[in-house]
This record gives sequence, structure tokens and C-alpha cells, in this order.
Amino acid sequence: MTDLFSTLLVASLATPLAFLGACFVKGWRRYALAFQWLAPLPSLATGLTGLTRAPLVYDLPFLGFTLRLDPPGALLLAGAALLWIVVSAALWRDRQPDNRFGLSWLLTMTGNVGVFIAGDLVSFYLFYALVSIPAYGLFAFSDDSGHKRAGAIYMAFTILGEAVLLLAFAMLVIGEPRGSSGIVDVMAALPASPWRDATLGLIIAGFGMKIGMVPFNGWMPLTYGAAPIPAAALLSGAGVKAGVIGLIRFLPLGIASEGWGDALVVLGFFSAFYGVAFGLTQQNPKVILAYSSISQMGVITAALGMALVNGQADASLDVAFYAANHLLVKAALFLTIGALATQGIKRSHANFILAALLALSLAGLPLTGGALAKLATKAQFASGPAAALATLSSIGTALLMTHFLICLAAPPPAAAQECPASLIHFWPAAALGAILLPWVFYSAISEAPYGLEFGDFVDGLWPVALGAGLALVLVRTGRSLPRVPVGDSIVLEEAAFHRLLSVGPSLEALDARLRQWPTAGVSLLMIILALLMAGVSGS
Amino acid sequence: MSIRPFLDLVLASLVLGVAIFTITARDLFAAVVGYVAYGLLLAFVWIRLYAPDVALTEAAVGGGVTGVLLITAGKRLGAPNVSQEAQPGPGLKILTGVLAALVATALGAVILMLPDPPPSLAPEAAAAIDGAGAGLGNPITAVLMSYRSLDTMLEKVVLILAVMGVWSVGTDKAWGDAPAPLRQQKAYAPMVFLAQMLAPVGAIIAIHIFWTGANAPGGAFQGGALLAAMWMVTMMARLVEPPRVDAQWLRLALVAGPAVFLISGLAGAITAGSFFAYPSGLAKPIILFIEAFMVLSIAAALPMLVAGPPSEGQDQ
Amino acid sequence: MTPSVLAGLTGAALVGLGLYGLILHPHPLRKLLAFNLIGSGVFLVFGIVARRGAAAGFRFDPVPQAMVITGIVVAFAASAIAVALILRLSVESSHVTLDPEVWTKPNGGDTK
Amino acid sequence: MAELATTTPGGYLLVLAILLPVVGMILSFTPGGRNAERVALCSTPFGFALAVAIAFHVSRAGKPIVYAVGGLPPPLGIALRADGISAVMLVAAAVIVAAAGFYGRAKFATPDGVREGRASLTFWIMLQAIWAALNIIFVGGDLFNLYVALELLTFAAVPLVCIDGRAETIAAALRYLLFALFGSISYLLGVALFYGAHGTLDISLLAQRVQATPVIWMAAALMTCGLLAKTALFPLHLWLPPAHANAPAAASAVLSGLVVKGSFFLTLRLWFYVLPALAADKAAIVLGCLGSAAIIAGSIIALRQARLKLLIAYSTVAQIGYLFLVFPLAAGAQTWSAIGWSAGVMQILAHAFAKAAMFFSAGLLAEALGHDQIAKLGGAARVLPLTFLTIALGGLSLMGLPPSGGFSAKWLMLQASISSGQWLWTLPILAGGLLAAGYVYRILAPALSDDQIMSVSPPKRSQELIALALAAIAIALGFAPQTFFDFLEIGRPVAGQP
Amino acid sequence: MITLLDLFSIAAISAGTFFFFAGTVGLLRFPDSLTRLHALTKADNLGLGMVALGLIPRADSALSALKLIVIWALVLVSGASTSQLIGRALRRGRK
Repeated sequence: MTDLFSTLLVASLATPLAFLGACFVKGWRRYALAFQWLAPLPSLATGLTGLTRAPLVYDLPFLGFTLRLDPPGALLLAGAALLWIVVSAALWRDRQPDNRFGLSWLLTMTGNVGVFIAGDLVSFYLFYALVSIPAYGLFAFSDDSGHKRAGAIYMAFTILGEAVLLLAFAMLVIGEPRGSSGIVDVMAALPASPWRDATLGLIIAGFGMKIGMVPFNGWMPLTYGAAPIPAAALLSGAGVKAGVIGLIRFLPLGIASEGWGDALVVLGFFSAFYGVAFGLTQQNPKVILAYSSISQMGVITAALGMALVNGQADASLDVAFYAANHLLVKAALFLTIGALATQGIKRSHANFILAALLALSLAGLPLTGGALAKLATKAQFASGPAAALATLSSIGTALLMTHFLICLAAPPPAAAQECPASLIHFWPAAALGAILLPWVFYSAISEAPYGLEFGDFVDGLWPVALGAGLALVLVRTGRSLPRVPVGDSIVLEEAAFHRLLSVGPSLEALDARLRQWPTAGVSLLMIILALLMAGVSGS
Repeated sequence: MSIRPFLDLVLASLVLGVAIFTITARDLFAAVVGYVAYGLLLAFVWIRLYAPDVALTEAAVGGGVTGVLLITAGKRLGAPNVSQEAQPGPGLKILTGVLAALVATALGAVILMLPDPPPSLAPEAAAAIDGAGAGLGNPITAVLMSYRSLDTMLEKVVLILAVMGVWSVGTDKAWGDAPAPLRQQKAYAPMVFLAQMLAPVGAIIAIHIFWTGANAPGGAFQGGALLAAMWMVTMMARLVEPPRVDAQWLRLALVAGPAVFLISGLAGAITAGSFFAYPSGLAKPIILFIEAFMVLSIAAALPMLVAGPPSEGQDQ
Repeated sequence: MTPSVLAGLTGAALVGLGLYGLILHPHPLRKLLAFNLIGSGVFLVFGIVARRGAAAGFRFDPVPQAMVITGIVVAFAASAIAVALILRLSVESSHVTLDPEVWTKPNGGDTK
Repeated sequence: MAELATTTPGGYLLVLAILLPVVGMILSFTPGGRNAERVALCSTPFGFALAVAIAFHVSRAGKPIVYAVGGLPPPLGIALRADGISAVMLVAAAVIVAAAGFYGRAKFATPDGVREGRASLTFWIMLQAIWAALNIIFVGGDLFNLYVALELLTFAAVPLVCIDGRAETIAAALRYLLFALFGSISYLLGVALFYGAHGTLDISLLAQRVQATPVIWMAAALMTCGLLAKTALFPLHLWLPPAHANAPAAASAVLSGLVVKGSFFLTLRLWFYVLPALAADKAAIVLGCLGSAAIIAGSIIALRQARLKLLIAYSTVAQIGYLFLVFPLAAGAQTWSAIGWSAGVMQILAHAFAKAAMFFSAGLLAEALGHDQIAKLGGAARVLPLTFLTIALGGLSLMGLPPSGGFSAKWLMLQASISSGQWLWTLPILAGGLLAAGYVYRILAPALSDDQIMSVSPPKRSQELIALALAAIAIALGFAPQTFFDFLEIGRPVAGQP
Repeated sequence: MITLLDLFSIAAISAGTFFFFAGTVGLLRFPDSLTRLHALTKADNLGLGMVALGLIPRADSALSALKLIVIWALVLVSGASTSQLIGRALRRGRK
């Protein structure tokens, strides 16, 4: 039985790679791209199978890669695979995006699948890079300057994150005495490692850049604003979860560590409220969703922080569930923008109500998946200030989501064309799925019952109602909120970056001087003398 | 108590003086002439260091052939062509001077620190004279041809490569033609006379040097260099013109030395059990055989290096 | 002061002189002269090493002398290539200089 | 160490590896004409086979294989030695030379109508000369023998720079030659001092005899600087950008991928094989600092180049900097020095293949578009998909993203610098990666954008595939198994136990 | 004890050195290049001849004696023709 399972595991990675290979055969390329929605099917199967099983480890021969699937990974894998299948199928059914886009799409998909099942540092780093970098091709291959800017900024953050993580991983592997690079082994060795704190700092910073943790949040609104709806749905839904799984894998959840835990909680909740606050200043629904992602990822960070404080190893599954719910809902919400843009809200109130349910599910509306997600993280936000902040954040989410619903009335013009017709057609199904599917997963991962008593119902309802109410009040009082440029802090960071670039010309001038013959000769003599002195004084 | 140390001192200061002149001379051509004189003086220094072979080489190449090369270059460049580039500023001059002085001082210091008793391979060489270099009275030839045969072979390859490099600097259209003559003027009686007188004698002396090289100072390179000089003299006198660069005989002459060296080196693997080894007893004749061809190659290569790349319309 | 020590110091001085010229002279041919000066200085160092190595009935150690002979040949080959380049440069362009500024074209790169 | 002076089984292969290209040169030169091309191309497979055979012998023996030329062992005779790193370098050289040869056919085949062409004859002869010189450098065991090889290398490389005869390129070649001579004479002076101090130039004998005397330090300083000048380590890089950017693509690839590695290889030999017994930490730090400066400055200036080939040339300046981090990172006999050593060799190989591939592609691109202005590359990737795939793969390795040789090199360097407690080196390593990403992005982002562009003439598919193959090797290096790194350890002297 | 041959050698060589000295003085003191050239060639060729003559009796073998004469002859030839060339060059320089 495990053999079949491990075969599935390998297949879930091999299939996308096979499609990738097919792209290099001229005749097959069209079909490989058109039918790539089939590629994640094994991953879906693997994910669903892996939900309830003990972690499975499988060493790939030759490559020295290790695959490892545990329930949290399985949960996210299943969700991501499902999303990729649905969106890819729709996208290639209605229109044939060009090869650049298709290839970037397929590469991102491969990385996204791989990152959940990678078992050793190097392969994790590889898939993490794969899910991050080719995504550039999903929105930035354009002659529009805005898109180019978004792409450049996205790339800058991605590469910076990669560099930070590379250093962190190097420390991890050095800290492991037996020289293994398996994630489990290096994490087991981390507490004893002399570089423990530096490693953790780098880990949080590196993955923080992926999940838009403040102050690394600037790229997210820009990117989602620029990306066409299907791409945005996938990046915000599945792509970002690479960062979440990273934090889940590389935070020593089992071992209580006060300092880092508290730090994470603070960072997390700060992001959560920051996202809400700045989201409210935006009008473009896509951008608002981006800010809500920042806020939701903040909640996740905070949850992980609490888990770190209390040393709850099992928290990883709860957080994964929260993330999986966000994965489905956020993707569905992006599709909603396209759907309502074309159908027009006036025509069917049903649609609007559905959209509202979907949006408020993020805030934990009872009976929706969101409510389950809240329940799942109850263990983390059990009591004390954390619990209060958690409730506060869901009020905020409700507020932001209502703002989103209001802004849906004036969707961005391009939204209609961006979204594939069939997705719009099946949008209600997708939305319902996003609301209900978590129930399926939940039964698989947790035995904590979802109480249907009136009390729980009210507990779940009042923050949502309060948030929505606040939003409406906000509308009544007229928008007196300041207009913040998309990506807020990014503007400052760009300015700083350009100041940094200004060393270029001076360095060039220096180089021109150094390349003068006499200067070079003089430096040669100086190096001779320097080496001589270094040697004589050294010995 | 002898006058020698004084003479040495004079010689050293003379060498340094000419060197300083070469570096500081305002005029390009003057510097070139200074360098030629310097090369000849250096030969005496080598004599004083008991290095007659090096002295011969230095006189033939350092003084002679290099002299012709540089003088021809200086003449072709002419006066006005001294670079338009700004002269370096005084600050740079001082800095460079100080650094160069520092390096020279450090070098002098470590030379004085060289270990005593000095390490030497002379005993090994002495023992080896009647070993692998059997029958060679001149240890340097033994070292060059047998112990460091790989170096010597490669050095000849370097010569060929240099010839090719010089030729490659020409223009595409001129390829295959002959290099420009060494002197532009028409044949001139005294020059012709000199060439006619000197060339045969020089050739004989060259062969003599090569032949005695086995036992006495001298050898393939010195002989070849002298032969080359003679060829250049005749070319300067316009008695003969430089050959076309695609002439087969020329290329064969150029590669003869290294080729024969290579072949015998490879043959050594069969006949003597190791590459570049000589079958015992036959070492001397084989070495002389190889050297004969190397004389030919050197005599062909040096003038070609001086004559420069092929130039259009030099077809005879 | 023995001849070999004297020659060694002369060699060091020549190296210093040559370095100065090689670095400061703008004209490539002058640089080449300076290079040859350094070369002869280096060969003198070999020479005194050989002289000091006098032993076993030899008045010199033959190995360094053999190296000097090889070195002289190589140095000459180098000079020949350099001279050929200098002359061609003087034909191709008005200024015989190594100054990079003269040769860097900001918008170059359109291949002919 | 006595076993390093006497011929071992398979030693004869070393002589053959040296003589094959030499014979090829002579055979190309004498009849000239089209033979040059035929001889050069035919000899490449044999050379490759020889290199592989040598590698096989080394791995089987588990220790260096030696050949005493003429059956005359050092100190009087010359010995040739091949250890793990030499064998690897021999193979790499054979591959890249062969690639350059087959790539260069398009441009340097003897034109019809003439019996012999200047450019073509020069190219084929110099290519083989470079090959010969490199092989000697990789297996040579005698410092003076290596000097002759260095000169051979320079004299072969210079004519390739100015093969097209434009004044610009001649000036570049002249600057290259003169500065390289500067370097070689400095090296030779060091050789003289070594002989004067210890009466031998054989690497393994010196390794046993050297003591840390001022004479040795002076010799080491002079030789190192000479080699740095030939390796174009910042700030001694004045000759490299014009020379590599103006040479024809086939030549640039060899110059940038292999020739600079030759002199760097000798620097490794000097410090790790001749002077392992010396406490050279300070000197190593000097070299490491120069390397770091090269990484930062080279990358930033590469970021600002307008021409693709100049950008790639400056990226070479930067990548050379990485090589010199080996000296602090692989010093001593600690556990981490093995990691540092592997990192250095991996960086040599990864850069050699990636850079050769990129120069090939740059050449194709310039042929196809009629220019190599980065600003005018908009949309070029749709015209030349394969070429840009190659550039992307090469860039991947330069950036140090997985899976690639470049990644393995940086990954190991980081590990070595962390576990050796030399934290500061991680900064240039990472910064270099970021900046490299910057300049690769500068090439690729516009090329992949929607802009429209006209292709002058489509490139030859065969040439594109050769470039792609080299890039693929650079990527494949990322999957090198542990046995490969063990192989590199063969014959590496460990400090303290000469 | 000093033989006649020794006396002869001493006389010849000192005469030769005198001519060299004279030539050098001429080189330094004469007004223009042509006259300097004249002094140099004339005096030095003779001086060298004297020296060679003086050395012949001291030569260890007939061959080396012959060598001395050959050397002198070569110097005469080259000296004569080179001075011609230099003179011509000078005249051109004037015009």
C-alpha cells in the first residue's frame, strides 16, 4: 500500500516534469501546454491520500533528492493541486496563452507542487525558487511600464528572499553534525546549533518576504494588481503558501522558544492590522484582496508565533488548515471580481450574496470554511491578549472584506476580459466549493467537533457583523480616508534603491581610473608589497 | 689586490648608466639605440659570471637581433608618432618611483639573504654528464637537450607560435605575400660589400659554434642566432628579399627543429623506454642531429620575427 | 663585494628601473624597452644563482644558465609580437597609445 | 613523496596529452590551408579521450599519476603530475576547446577561392596552442616548465584578440600582451628566487623544502602578482574587458572560460601545492579581499554596460573574484577546507562552461540582430528562443540558483565560510549573487517582453546547440555526486603533512 | 724573466692602447660627427690591429692566433663599411 502511495508521491512530481520535458519537443509543446491541467492530478490524489497518514519519506535515486509528505504538506498540496487543475483547465479551454506564459505557468505549477513535498534543503530551495521566479512571466511580460515596474519589484524581493534563505540553509546544514541535509534532521539539530538565532532570524526574514510580512509587503499589492485574474488567483492562493509551508517546516515548533515566538506574534498581528488599515485606503478590488492576503498571512504568522511560544508541534496542521482555507477562498474571491464584472451585480442578487458569503468567510462567518479555520487556530489563540487580538483581527477582516464588496461595484475595466468565460460560468460552483470544501478537509485532520450550539454561532457571528457594520458606517460618513499609493512602503524603498544605484557612476569612474595603465601598474606593485608584508609579518 | 673588483664596479655602473639613459631618454630612437648598447654591455657581465653560453646568446639576441628589431621599429614609427597621451603627473611619478624602489630594495635584500652554502644542481649535473647526456662536454647543452628537453622543445614551439602571431597581425589581403624588406633604400655598395664579406664567414663561424656547442660553450641556439644574423645582413643589403610566408620550404624550415625533436622524443619511448630519453651510447649523435635541425629553425625564425607580417605587393 | 653579489644588486636595480619605465612611459615601444630591461635584470638574478651554485668542478650551476637561455629566446619572441602589434597599430590609427579612454566607444557594439 | 618523482602506470598519457595539440599545431602550420581546420577538429576527440583516460587512471590509483620525462626524475629532470583537479581541468579544457572549434567553423572555415586565409589559419593554430599550453599547465610539475607554458598561453591568446584587425582590437591585444608580459616577468623572478633558495623547481620537492624565509615570501609575492595580472583579478583587470569583448565569440569563450583559469590554476598550485607548509593566513586574506572587491565592483559595473559582450566580460571580472575566496576558505587542514576546495573547483568549472555558453550566445545574437546593444534587445527572445534559453541557463549558474554548478559553488562557499567562522566572506558571496541576478535580469527581461524586433539573419542551429550543450553542462554540474568531490581531493596536499 | 716576445707584446699592446686613447680623445674633442667618425675608425682599427699583433705570440695555439687575425679582419671590414653607412646617413641628415 505504501508502495502505491510512494509511487503517487513520485508521480505527483514526475508528471509536471514530464509535461515540462514535452515542451522542448516542438511538436508536443502545444499539447503539453494545453493539457497541463492534467499535470497536478497525481498531486491531488497524493494530497488527499496523505491527509490521514503518517509522514512518508522517499529518496529519489541519482538526484539525491528526498521527498517527504506529512499531513500539513498533504493538506496544502491537495488544495493547491485542485486550484491549479481548475484554473488551468479553464484558461486553456477558452484561450490559448502564448508559450512564454504557458511555460512560466507550468514551471510555477511544478515548483508549487514540489515545495510541499520536498524533504531536503536543496530540493526545497530548488522548488521554492521555481515557484517564485517563473511567476514573473505570469504578469510582467508586457510592454506596459506599470507591469514592468511590478515585475522588477517582484523579482527584487524574490531574489533577495532567495539569498537570505540560501544563507539560512547553509547555516542549517552546517549545524547538522552528521552532514545530512534532510529537513527533519537539520531541524532536529537546530536547537543545539551555535548559529541558532541567526538562522531563525534569516528564516523568518526570508519567508516573510514571500508572505508579504510587513515591512516586506510592498510587492504584493503591485503584483496582484498587475497580474491577470487567473494568475493573481493562483499566486495569492497557491503561490504564497510556499512561504507558509516554509515557516511551518523551518520553525522549531516542537521546542518552546519564548523570544522568537513573541517576536513572531507581534510581527504577525502588526501585519494583520496593517493590511486591513491600508487595504481600506484602496479602491481596486484586486489590490484590496492583496492587502487582505497580507493581513491573513499576518494572522498565520501570529498563530505560528503562539505555537512557538507554547511549543506546540501539532500546531503545524492547524496552521496548514487555516492556510488551505485561505488558499481556496482567496482564489475564489479573485475569480469573483471577474465574474461580477461581466455579469453585473444588479442582475442577480444571488450572486452578490454568494460573493458576500465568500468574502466574509475569510472573517470566520459561521458555517463557512472560515469558521473552521478560526476553530482550528483556537488552540493557538486560546486566551490572553492573543485571543483578543485574534478576534479584533477577524473584525478587521470583515471590515476590509465589506469594503471589497462595495468596491466590487466598480470593478477594474480589464477584469471582464482577464477572466476565462468558463470560470465565470462555473463561478458559483467554485465559490460554493471554496466555502464548503474545508468541511471535507476538516473532518480528515481534526476531531475537535464544530459545535452548532447557538452560543458558538453568536461567538462566530458578532465580530463579522461588527466589522461589516463598521464598513457601512465608513461608507455613510463618506470616504475621508487618505489615498495611499498601491504598495504603500514600496515607494520609499524604491527611492532608497535608486539612491543605492547612484554609486554606479562613481564606481564606473573609479574603474576607468583603475584601467589606466599607470594606475594598474602601481596597484600591481602595491599588491606585491602587500603580499610580501602579509607573509613576512604572518610568519 | 687585483684590479678586477674595480673593473666589475665600472662595468656595473656602466650598465646601470646606459639603462638609466634608456629609460630617461627623451627621444624614442635614442632610447632604442641606448638599449642596443646596453645589450652588448650585458654580454660582458655574463662573461664575468662565467656564463659564456649566455654571453653568446645575449650578444646575438639581446644585442644583435633585438637591436635590429627595435631599430627597424623605431625607424618605421618615426619621430612624430610619439604618443599624444598626456605625460604622467609628478605625483604619480614620485609614487611609482618610490614603489619601484621599494620592490627593488626588497629584491636586493632577499638576494643578499640567499642561503649559504647555496643549493646547487651542479653535482647532479656533473654526475649526469656521463649519464643521460653522455659524451656532451658542455653541461648546459646536456641540461637543455636531455634534462630539460621538454622546455627546449616547447621553447622552439613558442618561436613558431611567435612567427605565426607576427604574421597574423598583417592584413587579410596581404596574406601569403612576403614581409616588407628590412631596409627601404635601394642596395648600397658598402652594405652589399659588408654582406658579401661577412655572410660566408659568419655562416662558417655559426656552424663552428653549433658544433663545438656539444663540448665547449656554444650550441644550437647561439649558432642559429648567428646564422639568422647573417641572413638578415644579406636582406638588409637587399641581396635577398624576405620569402613569401606561404612558401613551403620556409614553413618546413621553421618546424624542422621541433618536429625532429618531437619525433626523436616519441621514438625514445620505444628505443629507450621513455619519452625524450636517448638510447644509451647514441645520446650524443642523436642530440647533435636534433640540434642541427634546430639551428635551421632558429635561423629561419628569428629573421621572420624581425621582418614582420606579410605586406601587400612584396611579391617577387 | 664579490662579482656575483654586485651582479645581483645590479639586477635588482635594473628591475626597479624597468618597473618605473614600464609603468610610466606612455609609448608602447618604450614600455617594451622597459620590459626587456626588467627581463635582463631577472636573468642576472638567475645568473648569480648559477654563479653561487658553483660546485663539483663547475664554475657555475648549469641549470639556471640553461633557463636563462630559454628565457632570452622567449623574451625575444614576446618583443617581436609586441613590435608587430605596435607597428600595425601605428598604421591603423593616428595614435599609438594604450589609454583605454581612446578606445572605449560609449555606443559601440554595432558589429561590422 | 618519492612516489611523486617516479613514473607511475598511465603516466605516459600525460606526455601524450601535451604532445597531441603540439603535433596538431605543427601539422596545421606546415601544409597550412584547409588542413589546419581538419587537423584541429580531428584531434579534439582524441584529446578528450586522453583526458578521460587520465581521469580514469587517477581515480583508479587514488593518488596522482606521474611521468618523469626522459626517465630523468627531478630535481634535474622534469616531472609531469596529474591529480584529481588536473584531470577534471583536462576534461573541461578538451570539451570547451572542441566546442569552440566546432562553433568557430562557421566563421573561420577557410574562405572559398583562397588556398589559405589569415584569420582562419591563425584561429586554428592558436586554438590548439592554447589547448597545449593549458594541458601543460594542468599537469606540469616544474615551475620553469610552467613558465614556458604560461608564455605559450599568452602568445596564443593575444593574436585571437585582434584577429579581426580593427585598430580597437589591436590596441586591446597590445595592452593584453604588455600587461601579461609584466605578469610573466614577475613570475619568472619568483622562480629565480625559488631556485636560489632551494635548488629545485619541482613542486613536490619544493613543498618538502620550503621554510617561511623572506626569500620565499618575496618569491611567492612576485609569482602570485604575476599570475594575478594574467588572471585579471580586480584591480589588475585593465586588459580583460576590451580584449574579451572585442574578440570573436568563439575566441572570447576560450579566453574567458579557459585562459584566465590557466593562470589561476597556477596560483592554486603555488599556494596549496608548493607552500602548504607556510602559515599564509594573512596572504590568503589579502587575496580574499581582492576577490571580494572584484565581485562587487565587477558586478556593479557589469550592471551598467550598454553592450552585451562588455557586460559578460565584466561579469567574468566578478566571477574571477569568487575564485580567490578559495584562498581563505580552503586554507589549512580543517574539515571545512575540503568544502572550500570543492567550492573553488566547482566555481572554476561552472564559470568556464556557463561563460563560454554565454559568449557563444552573445556572438550568435550579434550576428542575428546586427548589434549587441542591450537596450535594443526588446522581444529578441521570440526571434532567438534557443539562444536566449542558453543565456538564461548560463545566467542561472552565474546567479547561483539551483540546480546549477554556480549554485553548488556558492552553497559550498557559504558553508565553508560559516563553519570556518569567517563570516565576512558571506557578504560578497551573497551580494555577488544578487548583482548577478540584476544583470542577467537586464538581459532577459526586455528580451522576453512583448516588444517587436527584426531579426537580420537566423543563426545556425548547430551553433545554437553547441552553446546550449555547454550551458546544460554548467547546469548538470549542480547534480555532481559526492564521489566527484572525493575525486577532487585526490593529491591535494594537506597543510602540516607535506 | 722577460723574453723578447714579451717585450714585443708589451710594446705592441701599449701602442695599440695609445691609438685607442687617441681615437677616444678625437671622438670627444672633434667638432662634428664626420670628423669624429674619422678619428674613431682610423685610430681604433689601427689600435686593434696592434693589440692583436701583440697578442699573437701569447696565443697558446696556431688556431687561436689565426682567430685573432680573423677577428681583426672582420672588425676592419665591418668598421669600414659601417662608417660608410653612418657617414651617408649623416650627409642625408644634413640635407
